[in-house]
Amino acid sequence: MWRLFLTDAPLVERRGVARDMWVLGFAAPEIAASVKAGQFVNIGLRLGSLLRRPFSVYRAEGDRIEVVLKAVGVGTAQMLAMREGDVASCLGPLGCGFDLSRPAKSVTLVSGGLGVAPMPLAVRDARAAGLHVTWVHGARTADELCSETDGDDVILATDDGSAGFAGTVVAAAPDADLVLACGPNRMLAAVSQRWPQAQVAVETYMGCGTGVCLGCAVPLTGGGYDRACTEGPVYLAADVDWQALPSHLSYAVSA
Amino acid sequence: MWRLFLTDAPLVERRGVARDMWVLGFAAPEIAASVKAGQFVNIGLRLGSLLRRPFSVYRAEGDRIEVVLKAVGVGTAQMLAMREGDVASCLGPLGCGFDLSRPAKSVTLVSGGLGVAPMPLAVRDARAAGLHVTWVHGARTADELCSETDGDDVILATDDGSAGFAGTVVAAAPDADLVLACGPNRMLAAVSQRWPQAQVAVETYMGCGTGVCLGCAVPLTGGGYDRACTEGPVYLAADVDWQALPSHLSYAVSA
Amino acid sequence: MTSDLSVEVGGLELRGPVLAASGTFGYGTEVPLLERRALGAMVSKGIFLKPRAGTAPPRIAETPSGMLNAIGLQGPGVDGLIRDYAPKWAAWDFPVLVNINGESAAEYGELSARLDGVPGVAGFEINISCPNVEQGGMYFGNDPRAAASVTEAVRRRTKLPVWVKLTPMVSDIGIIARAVEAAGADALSAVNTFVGMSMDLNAYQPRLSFRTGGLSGPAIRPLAVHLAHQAARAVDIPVIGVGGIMRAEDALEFLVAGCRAVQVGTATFVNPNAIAEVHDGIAAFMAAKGFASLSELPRYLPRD
Amino acid sequence: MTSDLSVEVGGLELRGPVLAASGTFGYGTEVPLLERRALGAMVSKGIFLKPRAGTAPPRIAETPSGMLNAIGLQGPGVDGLIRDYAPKWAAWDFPVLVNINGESAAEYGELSARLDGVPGVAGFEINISCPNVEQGGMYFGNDPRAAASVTEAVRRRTKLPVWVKLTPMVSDIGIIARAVEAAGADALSAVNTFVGMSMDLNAYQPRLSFRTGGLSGPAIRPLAVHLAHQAARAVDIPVIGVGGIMRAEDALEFLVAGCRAVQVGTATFVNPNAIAEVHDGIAAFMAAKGFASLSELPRYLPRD
Ligand SMILES: Cc1cc2nc3c(=O)[nH]c(=O)nc-3n(C[C@H](O)[C@H](O)[C@H](O)COP(=O)(O)OP(=O)(O)OC[C@H]3O[C@@H](n4cnc5c(N)ncnc54)[C@H](O)[C@@H]3O)c2cc1C
Ligand SMILES: Cc1cc2nc3c(=O)[nH]c(=O)nc-3n(C[C@H](O)[C@H](O)[C@H](O)COP(=O)(O)OP(=O)(O)OC[C@H]3O[C@@H](n4cnc5c(N)ncnc54)[C@H](O)[C@@H]3O)c2cc1C
Ligand SMILES: Cc1cc2nc3c(=O)[nH]c(=O)nc-3n(C[C@H](O)[C@H](O)[C@H](O)COP(=O)(O)O)c2cc1C
Ligand SMILES: Cc1cc2nc3c(=O)[nH]c(=O)nc-3n(C[C@H](O)[C@H](O)[C@H](O)COP(=O)(O)O)c2cc1C
Ligand code: FES
Ligand code: FES
Repeated sequence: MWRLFLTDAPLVERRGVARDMWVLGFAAPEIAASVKAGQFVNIGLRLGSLLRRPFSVYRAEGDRIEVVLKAVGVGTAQMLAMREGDVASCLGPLGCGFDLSRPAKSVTLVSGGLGVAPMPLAVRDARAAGLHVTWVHGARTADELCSETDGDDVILATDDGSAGFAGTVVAAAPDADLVLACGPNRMLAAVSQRWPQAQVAVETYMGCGTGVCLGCAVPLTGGGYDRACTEGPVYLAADVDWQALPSHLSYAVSA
Repeated sequence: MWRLFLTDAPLVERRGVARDMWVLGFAAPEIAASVKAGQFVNIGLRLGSLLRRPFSVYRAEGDRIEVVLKAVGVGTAQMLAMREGDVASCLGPLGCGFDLSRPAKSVTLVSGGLGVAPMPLAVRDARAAGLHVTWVHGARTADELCSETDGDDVILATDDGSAGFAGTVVAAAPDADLVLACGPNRMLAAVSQRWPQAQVAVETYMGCGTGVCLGCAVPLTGGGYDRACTEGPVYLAADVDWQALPSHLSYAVSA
Repeated sequence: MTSDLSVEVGGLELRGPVLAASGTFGYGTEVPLLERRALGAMVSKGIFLKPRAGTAPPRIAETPSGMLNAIGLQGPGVDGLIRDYAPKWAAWDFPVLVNINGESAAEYGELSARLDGVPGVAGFEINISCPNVEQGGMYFGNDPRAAASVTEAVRRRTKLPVWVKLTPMVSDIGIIARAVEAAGADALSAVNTFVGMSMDLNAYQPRLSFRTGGLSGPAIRPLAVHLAHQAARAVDIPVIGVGGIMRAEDALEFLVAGCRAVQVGTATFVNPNAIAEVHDGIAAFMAAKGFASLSELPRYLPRD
Repeated sequence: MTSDLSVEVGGLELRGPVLAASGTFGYGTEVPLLERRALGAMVSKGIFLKPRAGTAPPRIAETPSGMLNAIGLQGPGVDGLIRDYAPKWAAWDFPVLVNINGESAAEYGELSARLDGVPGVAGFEINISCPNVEQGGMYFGNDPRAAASVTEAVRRRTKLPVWVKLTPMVSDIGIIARAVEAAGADALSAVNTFVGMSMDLNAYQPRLSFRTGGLSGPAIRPLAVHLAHQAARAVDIPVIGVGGIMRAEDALEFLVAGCRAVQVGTATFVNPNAIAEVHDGIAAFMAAKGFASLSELPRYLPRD
């Protein structure tokens, strides 16, 4: 049985890693000590929106976890308005992470935009498993590329060609065996075309993050729905019914 | 026609004036320039409760207004958690203030607890009108007395006798002609017994503060209801039906 | 680009789709700050034939993202309204509708007859959330026959536009909507407040002296959008969405859900310029999407 | 002092008045963190006879102080429940009620018969917010006859406690409450979610794939307190208050308004320890006021 922690975590660091993209560091020792690549934390602010918001753990070091985000709505805007010392309630680690126990010599990480989020931990865990790491990272333009990509090989791609390969990460990536991917659901659908066996971290709305609300339904090719927060958020690409998975999400709480 | 201002006012000062009682200063130049004693501002915080909260203007100097408060609920607690530079939306000045144009040589201010709130401005306006000022201020205990009382004569009173007169402000006050009073509605009811012609500033719930919701009903001895935010909050003590005015108020918003 | 935000609603040409909701804008004369340039129309505080004192305080209580009110329709009665307010309205550049109330269909009818032809009165909004005293205090609003009879009583006495403000406290709002449409309503306002209660844990009593109150504000918005949408699907006359609109996006939800216009209520308490900001935000949205007029805004109104 | 928080509710002795609401606690097996010591009872996620896949995503949307959900009663059906969950419940130190659902009165009856006597199943909560497929899809919950017939169908097939979960989407909740009491209900849960809708301004469509969803959370609390109070005034069996409880004060509002116990739903999503915190807060309130047991808490239940 995994252990879950609920902790009031003070903001201890904030740094920019791309245009409008920020890393926030929180002191959350138990989560930092136990989180695996691909797992997430569910973050709530006292005066914020009612529901928590899920974020992949970006890094975990010492007593600190980091998440990476942009302001896309009320919740993320409020998080970015936090000052050092302000406290966020963190619930985690949640979900099943990437599976690096499969026999392989190398791993290819494929990330689009904010899909960088689970990758630094994936690099850590892959190295610990003795794998050669290639990280293919893409964004719309050069200034939207995350500056903290890492790995034995790093390949960058931009839609407008302003840096690296001109085109999508899926087109830019070399042939690969073990593939871990994260990014917009549309990108993941393309990943599943090329690598049906890729492990992909999907995004859905989440009510609870803990498996009790059934709000985070992921439609499966085999029929029925899984819970992204519990059976996921990492899936074999071929298992997800990409047609039925919403690609545009908005909680749209206001006032 | 009076002028009303709606302004985002940054917190510029905070100081303690009694146990748990704080003065907050906000930069709100237009309100500071036009407010009269007994008027109030309606303050809203962006992520706070839905409705604004009314506060008497305590002082106005230069481009700054001050309010005095204790944490009694969610709204006031949140205001006291503000840091310098944080912004509050201020709407004001609202309501009719004290009337100092009546023929008199001296004025007696009677305040209980947070009822100090409109008095520093009353001192200012009374002095400008050439009046001799006696201020009678009371609280439950010595450490709850506001430290910023002012006037030609100052009389203090405490319920437990730990400072000044042992008893209520109404009992402590000398005979007086022109009386301005503010404090709990129960205290004002006692004021009205002794000085039916006193001008008292009453508290009610307020929905809008601007006269449009009719939520701030003050029951009148002559029958019917007035709007505390518009015809009030200052009344002739004899005009208010103290039996019918709620003495315990609670908005009780939570979560 | 500048989009045309004018709309025709139930017999009135309005310069914009954002209206002031009854009881939240007084008689329009109260506040100097309120921005009027963007106001499509104003609905006055509800009145009865006779003056009313209203309920005892406390009259309001705040709840999460909402407020309860029990004002008790305090007001000057029709004579006071004709004397003190209508003459001012006659000079304004937007129409004013009077929100009318009664304890019997005849009383509604008489009220509209008294106001018909008074300069400054551009139309009526019938508040059917009143108890029908003749029928044992049942609400007009959740009985299709009673709602229709009130509508007819008013319709017979005036040529001015007649709107009906629907109550949400019904099992099927479509039935009431169709009944008042058939009885001659020109438009529907959906919806009035929801009945709620809040308890004081010191007094072990309701916080409001009236015990219950009407819930308004953002808390009710998803419920109001649903009811306004259901009403819009049920009738051919225009529906005006009301409930929890704080900003332009909220108003656009109602418009996309099939409403012709919207009313803003509680938001004005919080932000006296709310109506202007909602109006301007809709204009900005329309311009950004390239819609030349409100008729181009896509609506979601399946007829199944 | 320590107050006694135990209560008897509709045939069950509970160690505390704070229960887990159906659909918000899964089958009680999901989360290691959830504090169980303070749990009075758990109501399982609603099930049907047959397994159900549930609705397509998006299934939830946040609204001011609330959330909409349209899960579509995804679940394993009665066989899966008996196989996978009931055996675990049998070992727990608090009772588990099964929230039962059907498309006809007969289906509800059969479901309760299948579960009657299964170790771990301590009672039933009938969810009457389901469409009655035999009667053209009208909801059981807003027709007193249909609500009573479902209650009777279950009552006939089991000796276990039968609670009925009322829907708020009715004109007069007292009528439904009395009908199901007469049909043999041991207690009432009031209330289920309110139907709401939220529009996506990019797609010009509802945010939820099911179009509408049920509104829960603090936004509905004043409405739920009122309905639970109305139900409690209408019947003699105990009423369990549900809707928007986040902390002890909120639960106390329901208790003071006449409820015997409460259920906590959405709050558990936000704070997995919400139930324990509500329980502890009630205990602290009781102790501070000097009430030795819940029966001493003053209730506001005028019978006029
Ligand atoms: C398992 C998981 C891990 C995630 N990890 C990260 C991360 O590491 N960094 C990060 O920035 N975001 C991450 N997300 C998405 C993040 O949760 C949302 O961006 C966030 O909830 C938006 O909240 P908001 O209040 O700012 O936006 P809202 O006001 O709620 O919505 C505004 C916009 O946010 C987007 N959005 C809202 N909810 C979601 C959602 N659940 N998933 C995707 N997009 C959404 C939509 O594009 C919408 O238009 C993750 C989501 C999941 C499910
Ligand atoms: C014209 C006017 C001027 C005021 N001036 C001041 C002032 O200068 N300083 C100050 O501290 N307070 C003042 N008040 C009271 C102040 O507005 C309330 O204390 C405040 O609204 C409480 O908000 P809350 O969210 O903290 O409390 P809530 O959580 O809303 O309620 C908690 C407690 O606050 C009290 N309370 C709530 N609303 C009111 C209210 N409208 N009036 C009185 N008590 C209330 C009740 O005792 C209640 O138990 C004034 C009120 C009015 C009407
Ligand atoms: C204080 C107050 C008074 C109201 N008075 C009336 C009224 O007199 N007649 C009426 O039809 N509606 C009245 N309403 C209902 C509003 O017009 C509106 O339908 C409701 O508040 C929902 O909109 P909102 O959430 O934007 O406030 C009143 C609402 C409030 C808050
Ligand atoms: C995600 C979700 C699923 C629910 N599923 C059920 C259900 O299966 N059966 C039922 O009777 N009520 C169900 N409910 C209603 C809750 O039990 C409760 O009545 C409602 O959410 C109001 O309480 P709250 O505001 O505390 O959440 C569900 C609520 C939510 C939010
Ligand atoms: S988010 Fe609630 S079950 Fe997954
Ligand atoms: S507070 Fe709204 S009229 Fe006075």
